[in-house]
Amino acid sequence: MNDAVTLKVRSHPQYLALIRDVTVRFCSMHGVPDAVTGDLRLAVDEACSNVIKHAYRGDTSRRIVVKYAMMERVLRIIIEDAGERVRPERMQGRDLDDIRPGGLGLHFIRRVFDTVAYDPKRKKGNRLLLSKQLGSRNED
Amino acid sequence: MNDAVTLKVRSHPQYLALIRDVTVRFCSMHGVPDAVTGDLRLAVDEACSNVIKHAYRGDTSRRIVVKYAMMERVLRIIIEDAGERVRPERMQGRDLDDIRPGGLGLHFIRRVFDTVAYDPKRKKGNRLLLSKQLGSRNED
Amino acid sequence: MKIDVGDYKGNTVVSLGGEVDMHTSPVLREKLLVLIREKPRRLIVDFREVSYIDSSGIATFVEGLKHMKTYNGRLQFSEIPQGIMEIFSFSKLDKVFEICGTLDEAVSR
Amino acid sequence: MKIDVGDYKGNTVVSLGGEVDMHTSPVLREKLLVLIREKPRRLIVDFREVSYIDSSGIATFVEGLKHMKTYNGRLQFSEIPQGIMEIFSFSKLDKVFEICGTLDEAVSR
Ligand SMILES: Nc1ncnc2c1ncn2[C@@H]1O[C@H](COP(=O)(O)OP(=O)(O)O)[C@@H](O)[C@H]1O
Ligand SMILES: Nc1ncnc2c1ncn2[C@@H]1O[C@H](COP(=O)(O)OP(=O)(O)O)[C@@H](O)[C@H]1O
Repeated sequence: MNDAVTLKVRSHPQYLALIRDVTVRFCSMHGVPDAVTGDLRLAVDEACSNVIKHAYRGDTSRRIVVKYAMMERVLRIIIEDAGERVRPERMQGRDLDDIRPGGLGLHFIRRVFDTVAYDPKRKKGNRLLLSKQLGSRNED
Repeated sequence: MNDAVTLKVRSHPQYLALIRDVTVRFCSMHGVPDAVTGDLRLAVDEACSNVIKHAYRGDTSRRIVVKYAMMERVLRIIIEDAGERVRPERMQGRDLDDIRPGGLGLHFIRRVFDTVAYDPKRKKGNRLLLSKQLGSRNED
Repeated sequence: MKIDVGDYKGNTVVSLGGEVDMHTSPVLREKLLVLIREKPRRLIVDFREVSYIDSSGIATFVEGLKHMKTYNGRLQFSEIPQGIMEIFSFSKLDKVFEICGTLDEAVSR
Repeated sequence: MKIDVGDYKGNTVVSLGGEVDMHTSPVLREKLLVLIREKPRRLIVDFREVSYIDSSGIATFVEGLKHMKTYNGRLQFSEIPQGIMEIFSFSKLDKVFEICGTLDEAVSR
């Protein structure tokens, strides 16, 4: 990815706040409206939380890599881990009418991103590809 | 570096704000007092500005890598570039009594960090090694 | 994250602040479960100073509510900032939790 | 960064806000030089909303001051937040710029 920001952190929940800060600043640098930025901040946080919980099964000593790029008003965010391969058939949030703890993260991710897909070319671990088409820049 | 955060950005001044955000969050995660965090934010910003201005001579298309680690209350920040080698004899701020634009960055860097040194083992580009001993954690 | 437990007109109020995420929500969970163990008739959580909440924070409240429902206790939320209210609405949880504008609205219900 | 140019009791006031760094200071520089070209007797920069300034921002003001000194103009700073004041003191620039507590203090000097 050209013109990208890359952030590497440990798979510990304390780094989620740092990832959120980078997400927010990257968006504001590129004139993303605040409401959308808020949704993106949540979605990226949820995707990284899922890496810690599911791909790494709570192991906080591993690595998460988050990459950001903006090209022609398409925001691309890539989240890489070296954990257990995702089984796509398990990737499903709960029915929103079935009230119980958990199962909301994927809903938050899919709500804001246009595409949410795992890179099939990735051999080890997972590479989650997220993208969103934005409107024209609201500043400058 | 163990337990590190690594941030890679383009050598464009617009990314300085993002680097500052990461610096501030990393410090607050580790209970660094606000006043010290403010000084560190400025020092890291100045060091990265110098990479853009001097090592890359204003070329905004190159890479800056900033790494953060905290071990036994020693904060280590490493700033890597692939630009022109620093000539140590040139690395000097202006006399503070000689009022003119520029020449303050190194003063801000040396004011807060205990050690400011270039890694002599680096073959290409520069690796600036910054460290600061902190007092015991002021939270938890 | 900040959690202060206080009293408002004879009701327990949890004043929550800052960022509630996977890192901080375990602390919230523990506090809530300790409070709920006393089986309060009503527990009010004031969201005025909450700047961020993710699904782990929401899950914590869903869990708390389930416990309270076993003895017909009420979990009320007051002063929810707009951005957070949208998350609750989207998750269809605005129908599940008792959402109140203000602390006074909560206690008068 | 935010730059508003206004008038206070007949004096030009630049209300600065946000973050002044290597990315934003060129915009500040241009605004300042345009204002200084008019040779104002007094230019007040209000720092109330400035959250951050680095050496490129400071260099911009040193340059502006040099221009103003050629015609004996005065560059005054008001409402400098504490953290920023410390940077000016450390840089020995608190003696070079005219530092005023408030806008009123600036205009009455
Ligand atoms: N990164 C991931 N790796 C593996 N499985 C995942 C990942 N993200 C989500 N899943 C699966 O999708 C399910 C739903 O995810 P989500 O909606 O975030 O809810 P929760 O994480 O609370 O269960 C998870 O329970 C898990 O089985
Ligand atoms: N990263 C760097 N690479 C090469 N030279 C540098 C670097 N940082 C600083 N220098 C040298 O040190 C001098 C003083 O730096 P500084 O105090 O930051 O002031 P300024 O950058 O405004 O000149 C610079 O002018 C430059 O010659």
